[in-house]
Amino acid sequence: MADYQIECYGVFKRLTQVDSLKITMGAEEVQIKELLDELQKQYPEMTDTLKVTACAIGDELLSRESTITPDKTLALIPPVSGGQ
Amino acid sequence: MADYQIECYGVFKRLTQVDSLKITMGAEEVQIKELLDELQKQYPEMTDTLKVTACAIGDELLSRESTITPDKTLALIPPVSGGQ
Amino acid sequence: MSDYLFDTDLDLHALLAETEDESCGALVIFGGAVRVNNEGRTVDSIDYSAHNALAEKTLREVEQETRDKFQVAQCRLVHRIGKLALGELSVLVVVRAGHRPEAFEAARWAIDTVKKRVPIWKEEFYQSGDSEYLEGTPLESKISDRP
Amino acid sequence: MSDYLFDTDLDLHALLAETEDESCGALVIFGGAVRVNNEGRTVDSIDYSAHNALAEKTLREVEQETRDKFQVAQCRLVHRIGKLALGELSVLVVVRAGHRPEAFEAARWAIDTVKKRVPIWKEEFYQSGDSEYLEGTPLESKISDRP
Repeated sequence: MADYQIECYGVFKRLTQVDSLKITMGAEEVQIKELLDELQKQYPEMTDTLKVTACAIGDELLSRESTITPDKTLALIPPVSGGQ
Repeated sequence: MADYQIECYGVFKRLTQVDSLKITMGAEEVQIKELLDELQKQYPEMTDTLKVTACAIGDELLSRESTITPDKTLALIPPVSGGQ
Repeated sequence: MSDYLFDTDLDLHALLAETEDESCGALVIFGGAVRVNNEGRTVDSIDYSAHNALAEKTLREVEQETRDKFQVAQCRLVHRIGKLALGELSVLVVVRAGHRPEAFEAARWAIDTVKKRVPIWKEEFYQSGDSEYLEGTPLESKISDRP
Repeated sequence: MSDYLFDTDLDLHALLAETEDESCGALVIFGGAVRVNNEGRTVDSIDYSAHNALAEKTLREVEQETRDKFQVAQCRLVHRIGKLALGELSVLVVVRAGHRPEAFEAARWAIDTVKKRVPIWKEEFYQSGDSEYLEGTPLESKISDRP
């Protein structure tokens, strides 16, 4: 069992009421998509937005096929609305 | 005989070496085009630019068919190049 | 906070000084400001938040892409973070180029691209007391493989 | 000198204060600056001169036409007169509108129109010591009846 750290941005803060979440998975390395599937089960209110969400570790955007280990933090990047 | 005042702008200052000119005409009211024809005779170096010059009295642009009297000053407006 | 994100008033003067360039005859600036009306609601303020590291990196990338794509000499982009009152500037684009056509095109492309690619979010606060996160643009890269 | 022509540095801050408008989400500014190279020659300075009365009237008209044509809330135009050094601003266009498409279009149209219609002339001074009045645009109205 391993704990994965997830950071919430934008509307995810409102949906979850927190800035970050912990998700426990059965492996020491998982695909991002597996983590998102688990997240969606635990937080069904995130479902719609997760469909249009990008994922980042540090300042790198990553494919959902990429893998992540528990020492990294996954940032959830919902649709952006900066600018004017 | 009547004296008409003419103001030079832009390249006309360089062509004539003065800011204003006096042209003597035979009538107390003339068409602007008549004045320009006389000007062109006296200052042949203005010929090319006069072809693309607009005329103003005060802040009003005027047609060359308009008339002018000696109490007004005619401004010669060569092609403009303001802005950047 | 950085050269790209600021939690205080955006400093147009500093950007103009930074981008001074005698080869440039054209300067185009775009500023985005908090508007009192949005989609029929009366806005009181907007709270901008960002993924700082990715936002800074992306702003730097968009600056470079703008210079390359439009062959303009100077492009700077800065964004405000935090709660902004009506009329305050949330974003500034400064472009300097030889001539005005490319300066206008570059500035327009830069702000359009900032809105599509930089991870910044706005929560609009209304006079009625409630607030809402505005709908945005999904980041295009990397989400084609959505579940 | 007036609200339109200035023989001192153009004051962008004053224009921004003058045009503050909470209904506007978009600000677009265009500035024209003295460029070191023009048509292969090295420029030292530019001397701008105007027919003051007609230039002021025309700048006021172009402001109003810009607001009407693009339905933008604010448009201000100012022009510098006199001898300008490299990098100095000769003209400023400030437009504020609800959204950015019309703000960009309006600012672009305004500067293009200023260059075509406002009686201002530039004499370019070169490093080589000589100077030249630049070719310009004939004022369209009233000259169709040329001799």
